[in-house]
Amino acid sequence: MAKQMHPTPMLDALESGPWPSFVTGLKRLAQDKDYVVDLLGQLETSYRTRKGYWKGGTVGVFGYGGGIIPRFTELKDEAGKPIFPDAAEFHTLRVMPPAGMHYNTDVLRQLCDIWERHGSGLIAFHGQSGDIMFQGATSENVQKAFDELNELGFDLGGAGPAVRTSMSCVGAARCEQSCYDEATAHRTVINSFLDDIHRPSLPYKFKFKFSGCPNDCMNSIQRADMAVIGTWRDNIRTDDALAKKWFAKHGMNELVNDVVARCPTKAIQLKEIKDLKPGASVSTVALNDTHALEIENRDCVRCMHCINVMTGALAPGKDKGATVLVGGKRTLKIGDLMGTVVVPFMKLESDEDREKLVELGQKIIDFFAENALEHERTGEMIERIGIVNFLEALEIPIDPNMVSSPRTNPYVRMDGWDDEVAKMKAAKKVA
Amino acid sequence: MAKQMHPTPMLDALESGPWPSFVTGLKRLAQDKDYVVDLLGQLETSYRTRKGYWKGGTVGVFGYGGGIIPRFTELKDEAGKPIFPDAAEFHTLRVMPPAGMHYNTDVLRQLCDIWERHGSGLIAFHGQSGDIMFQGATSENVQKAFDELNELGFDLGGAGPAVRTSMSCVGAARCEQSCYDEATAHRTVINSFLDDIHRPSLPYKFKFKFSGCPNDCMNSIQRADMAVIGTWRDNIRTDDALAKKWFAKHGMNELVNDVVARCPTKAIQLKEIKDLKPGASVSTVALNDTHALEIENRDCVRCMHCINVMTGALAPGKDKGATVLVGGKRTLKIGDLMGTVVVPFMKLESDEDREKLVELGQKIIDFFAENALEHERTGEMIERIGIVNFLEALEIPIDPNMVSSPRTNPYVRMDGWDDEVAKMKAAKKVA
Amino acid sequence: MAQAQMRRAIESGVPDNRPFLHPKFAANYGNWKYHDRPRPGVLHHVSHTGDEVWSVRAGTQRQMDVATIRKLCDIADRFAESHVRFTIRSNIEFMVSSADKVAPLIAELEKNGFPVGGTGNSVSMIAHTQGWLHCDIPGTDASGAVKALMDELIDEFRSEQMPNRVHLSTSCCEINCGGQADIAIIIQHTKPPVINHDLVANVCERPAVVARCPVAAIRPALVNGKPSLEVDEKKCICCGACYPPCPPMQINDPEHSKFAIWVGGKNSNARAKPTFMKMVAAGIPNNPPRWPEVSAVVKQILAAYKADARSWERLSDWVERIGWPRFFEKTGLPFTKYLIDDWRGARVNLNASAHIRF
Amino acid sequence: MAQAQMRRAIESGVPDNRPFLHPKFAANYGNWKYHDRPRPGVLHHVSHTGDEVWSVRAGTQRQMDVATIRKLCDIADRFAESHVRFTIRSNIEFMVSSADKVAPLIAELEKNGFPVGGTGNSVSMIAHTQGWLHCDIPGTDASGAVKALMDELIDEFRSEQMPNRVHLSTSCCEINCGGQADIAIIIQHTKPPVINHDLVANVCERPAVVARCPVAAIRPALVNGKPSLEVDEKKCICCGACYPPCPPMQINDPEHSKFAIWVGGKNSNARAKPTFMKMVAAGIPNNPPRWPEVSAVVKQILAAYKADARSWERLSDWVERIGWPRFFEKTGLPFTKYLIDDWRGARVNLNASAHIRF
Ligand code: SRM
Ligand code: SRM
Ligand code: SRM
Ligand code: SRM
Ligand code: SF4
Ligand code: SF4
Ligand code: SF4
Ligand code: SF4
Ligand code: SF4
Ligand code: SF4
Ligand code: SF4
Ligand code: SF4
Repeated sequence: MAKQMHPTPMLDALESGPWPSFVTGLKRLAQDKDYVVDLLGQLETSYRTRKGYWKGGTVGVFGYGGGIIPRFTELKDEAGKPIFPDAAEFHTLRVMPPAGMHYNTDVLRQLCDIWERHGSGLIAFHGQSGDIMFQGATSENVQKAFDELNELGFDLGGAGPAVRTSMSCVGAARCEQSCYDEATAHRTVINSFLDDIHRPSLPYKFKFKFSGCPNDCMNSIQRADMAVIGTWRDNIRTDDALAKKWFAKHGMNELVNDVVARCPTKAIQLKEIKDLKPGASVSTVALNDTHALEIENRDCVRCMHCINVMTGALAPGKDKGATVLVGGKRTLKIGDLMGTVVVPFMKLESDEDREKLVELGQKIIDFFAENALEHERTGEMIERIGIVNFLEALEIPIDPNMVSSPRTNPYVRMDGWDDEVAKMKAAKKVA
Repeated sequence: MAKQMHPTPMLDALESGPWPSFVTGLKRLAQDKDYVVDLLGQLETSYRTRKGYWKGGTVGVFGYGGGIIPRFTELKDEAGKPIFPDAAEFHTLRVMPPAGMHYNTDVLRQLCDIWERHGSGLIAFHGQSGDIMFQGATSENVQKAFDELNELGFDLGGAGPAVRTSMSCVGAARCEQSCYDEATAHRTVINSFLDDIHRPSLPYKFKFKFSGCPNDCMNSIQRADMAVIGTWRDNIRTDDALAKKWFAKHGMNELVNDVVARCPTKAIQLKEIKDLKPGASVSTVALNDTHALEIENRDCVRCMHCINVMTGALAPGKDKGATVLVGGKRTLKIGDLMGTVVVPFMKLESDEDREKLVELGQKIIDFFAENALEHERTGEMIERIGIVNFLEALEIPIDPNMVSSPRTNPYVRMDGWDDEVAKMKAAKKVA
Repeated sequence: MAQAQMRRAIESGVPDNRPFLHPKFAANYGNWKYHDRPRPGVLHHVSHTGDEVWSVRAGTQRQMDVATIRKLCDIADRFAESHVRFTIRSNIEFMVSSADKVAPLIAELEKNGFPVGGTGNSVSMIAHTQGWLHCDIPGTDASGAVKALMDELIDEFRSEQMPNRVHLSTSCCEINCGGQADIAIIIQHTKPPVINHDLVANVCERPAVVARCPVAAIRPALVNGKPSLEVDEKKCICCGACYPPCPPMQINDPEHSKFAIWVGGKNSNARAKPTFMKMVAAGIPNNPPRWPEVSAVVKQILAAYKADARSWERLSDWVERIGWPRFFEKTGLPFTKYLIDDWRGARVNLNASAHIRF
Repeated sequence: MAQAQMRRAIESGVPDNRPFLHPKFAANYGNWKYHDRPRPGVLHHVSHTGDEVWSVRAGTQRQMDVATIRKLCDIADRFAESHVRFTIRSNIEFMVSSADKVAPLIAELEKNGFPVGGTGNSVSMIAHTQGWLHCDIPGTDASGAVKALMDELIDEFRSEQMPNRVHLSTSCCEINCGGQADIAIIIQHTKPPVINHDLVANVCERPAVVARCPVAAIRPALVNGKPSLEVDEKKCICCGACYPPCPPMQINDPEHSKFAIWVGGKNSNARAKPTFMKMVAAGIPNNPPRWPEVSAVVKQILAAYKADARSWERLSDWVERIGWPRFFEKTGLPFTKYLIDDWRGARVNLNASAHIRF
């Protein structure tokens, strides 16, 4: 039985209503922990005054430079003493999850036990970067908690100017759209940069994210310095049986309005079976005895839409791999940036393929480390130096898939044009 | 009979081939004019050396500060004497055409006679800004030519940092798409700014252009500081007889692929007549006894496409007027700029309506004169100061039709939000 | 020496997920054929071998006490097959290998207060951030605002009645750790930072702070004889970027840190390319504990979208079709000058065409 | 005083066009109903009153000698009704009020070397500029390049076999008075200006020139003791903007002033919003008198467009459908790094999506 609760009329208002309440959870913890009693006291104060009361500091675990988010209270009385002394320190451990965020109950219970012993008992599954966030430990207990978590097979994630914890979608484990083994790629890449995770020394943070297909369930395009998004090069696969089942259920109107008309490039056409024009780049699938869909795969931009609607009846091709985009991030300080294509396609099947992905990441991070200004992300760096300089430094060949349109502005010095054309032609001959 | 021709082997190569040859024309003039003999000599030199040989200077007519483009030869011998002395001066008079560039043969012949007397005999119908360009007169003859042209009812156009000559499409005179009287608007507006045309004193050039509908046959959006583009507010008009005629000729496939599928906002649907849902904002037109088109005019963005394809069967509404866009121009010095919407709709039927257009132009030019930097166009000025400041200075109310999307960036100070909302609500109550 | 005794970390990195995979996932890894949703909250995946697995999705409060997690483990052990996973939106998924386990599992989850849903065309759980609970720079709370809003949206979480999936996010400062979303709820400061000049000299690395300001509004200055900083309030856009590196530049304000609502962020490549979200409402008070004004605006937008969008239209697709003038009309939100972009490259957001809707 | 004797201008401005309008135009002003094209080069307009008018369009060389103009007047008087107009592309139009006048008029025009066409889905006359004939800053000629190209495209002018109308422009320097077009042919300088330092002090207002450079590459400098200018050649993008205000900064070069080709500029609002043109080829030599290399590239592009675009697709619509990778494939043009934008806001031209074509 812990000390007496502070009155929390405002937080109490968050206990009613049907959605699970974190306040109820905290109160449950407060039954045993003075720590959480005082945490609730400070949080209630924030609710009342509409102010935050945490400040940062320096707390870490032995051997690492990052992975802990230290929090010290600023809510003090006139003598400078914490008003809620038991919650004066409330540090978070960022712990990297298994790819795809799979667990069994056994490991979850062990994580709970550790955190009940050394921390507040509050765990977030997961932070927006993917970490399991063990929220609330004193400076003293941080190392203890880490040691036990680490023994269980877990390791700290990133914080500060470091490579950060990554996320990958459920992908191959359950999803029919998966175009590569997200989990293995994720683990292989991240575990190649552990030093850059644990010992922050980059100009600023660097994030990888892995989505198995262009649905991008990991939001990688807007949030990753390097986004790896699955795709395929050959034709969309088809299954007549599932297509007929779909058509029987949904009918012609839905087919036209939801599938054909929504293809962004008009690559899909509704046809009578007798009018189908099969060809090397054409996929066809029968809807009933008379009608079929015909897809010109050279016009398809792999947006996923038709495949999403008619799952199984249409499916990504077999020649799978991934597109790599660089430079996504939030607003600071030139405005939100989406990642943009730097490698239109790479295979990701074998260990060697994945090694190439690691090498690409390494090259990008090296270039970033050497060329970014302090507190500048990859996207901002590229904006400043120009994508072409970036690509040239990385020795990545230019491809029109990297642009949504060629230049609309004549302001460029181009006396190297002929040389570039000659180089390109030579390269093509070799390939 | 003029002096002997210089050899022009390169220019001669432009006499063959089926397209009318300006070289042949020049040679014809050279038969009578030493002036043109030497012009050909200099031009041939340019072709040979791939260099231009004209430089500017100051030549004008009495009372005006602009409208003449002076040209003096730079092709001189070692003693500094012109190599082609008879063509040492080759000035152009920019003369404003009648709106829509209509002529009768009588006036054309008179223009020819004047120019044969005082100039080279070479006339361009028309320059890219719309002027009739009387190309090639000596300094001495410029005034003489102007006096006669002026007596005939013509006046000089703009050059330098001035309001420029304008263009309007054939529009109401012949075109069924015309949404206002382009010629009257053109003439009314331009003739209100003659002082700003004839006595250049703006920061830089200012161009008006007038197109009768969103087909924008005058390319106003990319070339006019102030573009006046016809449009309408009510429903698209329809004509069953013409629609049936069109359908009988073109058939269902063309209807679907060329009309329905190309509507940028899917405002048009193909329907069975029995399924039509008429309504206040709906236009319908029968194609045969069973099928019809249904247009939701609230979704229509007045792009013109369906009306273009099925001219007469579909037509602009009756509540016509114009959209005004500001800031279009070429590349110098921040890149090509299209005009952007500042007045989504204004009526242009009565003299009072046109007076309002003149007032708008006046306000914009006044603001431009006071606020633009030297050699800065309206588009660049707006880019620099922000469209909102521009609109507020002009007291034009904000409208979501001015944007293709609201802001994607949080970087704005907005403590005036509540006041703005209150102002808007008050304005709505008044309206 | 204390340090010598300390345990050296095993730099094991990302753990192998194989031991945690549900057996059906492991057996059919990379070999799934299609899926359907027998009911909201349930995904049914079928593999090329004919294997089947049902995943039942339930909402959580993300920041969970150990009792809640253990309760979820109990349910997983008794009603499912002891394997769970979390989604990117902090929903939990229970996997079972036969259809008849689905209903009892759902019943047990609901009985214990875990709403089942969040799949397909529902409003899923809100991606959210730290807020007053933990962050050092928050203008508001996150978990509380999310709890209050999810209470109101729970029917939409439990059903699949939206035109397409709806993803929400909240963020407790303008940095926006919550990210782009169909609807994003983000603090927007409206006054420049108030500087505690006594502290600047000790706490802030002044050149770094100056460099951090996106509009170069900060100058080093001497205030009362001490080195401090000074803000050009005309330039300042109240972004708060100076605050993390220099806490004496207090940007948060109980009154003037407001909420803005953004719509139309879409990250998937389905149909159109990914789109940035756009600000459509602002000046909404920061009103704990339940932020009713925020919920009201979000519900207004959701109602208009639900009523008017066609199937498969995400929020951005819908507005793309109906246009922004109609969006503001249908949601009843005011369009003010502040919603016109004026930042870098703002011109691309202006209407450079005669495409107008009346 | 000489001036006192001079005639004072009548500031009459734009003349009234009513006296020049064809009578049918005047009578049906603002009252037209529809039109069709009985054959290429002929527009047939019908008014709401049932009135009809036929307009026959013919190509000219724009820069015409008076004999040519008088010839056109003769034809108008004898075969038409003495009213003509010029189009924005310097084509001339003859109006007649009965169908039977059309064929003889066409025959007479063709006989006199004026090709009839340029309507509908044809390649119309090229919008062009002054060049060596008159401008003070040209890198090439305009009329000559246009004559040479129109000689090659005349069949496309005379017929309507393109997917949609095709508008071309040529410009004799990077300023591009010719404007955005489906295909634009524009001088692109490739070397910084060569400065004649002896002349700068006398001829150029140095601060104005410095201000004119879009990349701030020009600095005032003392050269041989005289005030002159200096160009940072690393920064210089060879745009030539410094040349008009300062002719001693010679940008034109017989060898290094090349041609670039741009495609996909569309000004009409039909279907998509207006689009900027994009550079797709460069390094093309400036080769008078007939510029065969320019014609070759233009014809390559036109051939690909004609073969592959669907009806009503303007060049920009076509590429929007097939994508840029395919455009370069089908036209056989090389895509080099110079075609990737790096100017202000260049990021909007990058592919911020996983939309890829294989
Ligand atoms: C904890 C977390 C929010 C959450 O509750 O989930 C979070 C919390 C903070 N973020 Fe974040 N960010 C978190 C995910 C993100 C994401 C999402 C992502 O990674 O996909 C983003 C957007 C993506 C991106 O990187 O741009 C994000 C963009 C930022 C930024 C802006 C970075 C930028 O370049 O624009 C900052 C500011 C900075 O780093 O200077 C930032 C800074 C912070 C700091 C460190 C505030 C600060 O500067 O002191 C916050 C610490 C809070 C705390 O007390 O724990 N946080 N932050 C997320 C990390 C948990 C985890 O490890 O799993
Ligand atoms: C479980 C999860 C991935 C994970 O590893 O955690 C997931 C799983 C699936 N997603 Fe997703 N998506 C998940 C987050 C996302 C996100 C990111 C997010 O939520 O922030 C996105 C991008 C959102 C955006 O565009 O801003 C995302 C965009 C999609 C789409 C594209 C939808 C669209 O039309 O734009 C699909 C396709 C579809 O709906 O059929 C999709 C489809 C799917 C499918 C149907 C894939 C499959 O065949 O199994 C999965 C079941 C979805 C369902 O809920 O019905 N998933 N999906 C995530 C569940 C989040 C949740 O709990 O609500
Ligand atoms: C005569 C002229 C206006 C003038 O006052 O001079 C004119 C006249 C007509 N235009 Fe135009 N347009 C004329 C220049 C333009 C221009 C500007 C240009 O040529 O530089 C444009 C914008 C070009 C652009 O987008 O970059 C233009 C974009 C259109 C369009 C939109 C085409 C599209 O699909 O994008 C139409 C609609 C159509 O084709 O049915 C159109 C339609 C028409 C119609 C059919 C209007 C009508 O109903 O009478 C006229 C007959 C066109 C024909 O040639 O078949 N006119 N038209 C111009 C003839 C130029 C020439 O000699 O070739
Ligand atoms: C004659 C003409 C080309 C033609 O052969 O048709 C022309 C010729 C010149 N233009 Fe132009 N422009 C002509 C229409 C245009 C247009 C088209 C238009 O008006 O619709 C444009 C693009 C629209 C625009 O205004 O942006 C145009 C954009 C320029 C520019 C770039 C302006 C800018 O702000 O980016 C310059 C450079 C300057 O003014 O500094 C320029 C400058 C010039 C100068 C004065 C060169 C100079 O700076 O010395 C040229 C004089 C040539 C001469 O010897 O006559 N000219 N110029 C056109 C005017 C004829 C007429 O009055 O009808
Ligand atoms: S990103 Fe693609 S592969 Fe991954 S879970 Fe989503 S839909 Fe499946
Ligand atoms: S995946 Fe390809 S074919 Fe299917 S809708 Fe997207 S672009 Fe069209
Ligand atoms: S702009 Fe419109 S009204 Fe004017 S000529 Fe062209 S189509 Fe006709
Ligand atoms: S004019 Fe309107 S209805 Fe017709 S195609 Fe354009 S947007 Fe669609
Ligand atoms: S959004 Fe801002 S306040 Fe909230 S967690 Fe992220 S950094 Fe902290
Ligand atoms: S709030 Fe933003 S704009 Fe204002 S001073 Fe701080 S960093 Fe600069
Ligand atoms: S494009 Fe350049 S060279 Fe040609 S007329 Fe215009 S300003 Fe002169
Ligand atoms: S050519 Fe252009 S970039 Fe080079 S110095 Fe002159 S103005 Fe500057």
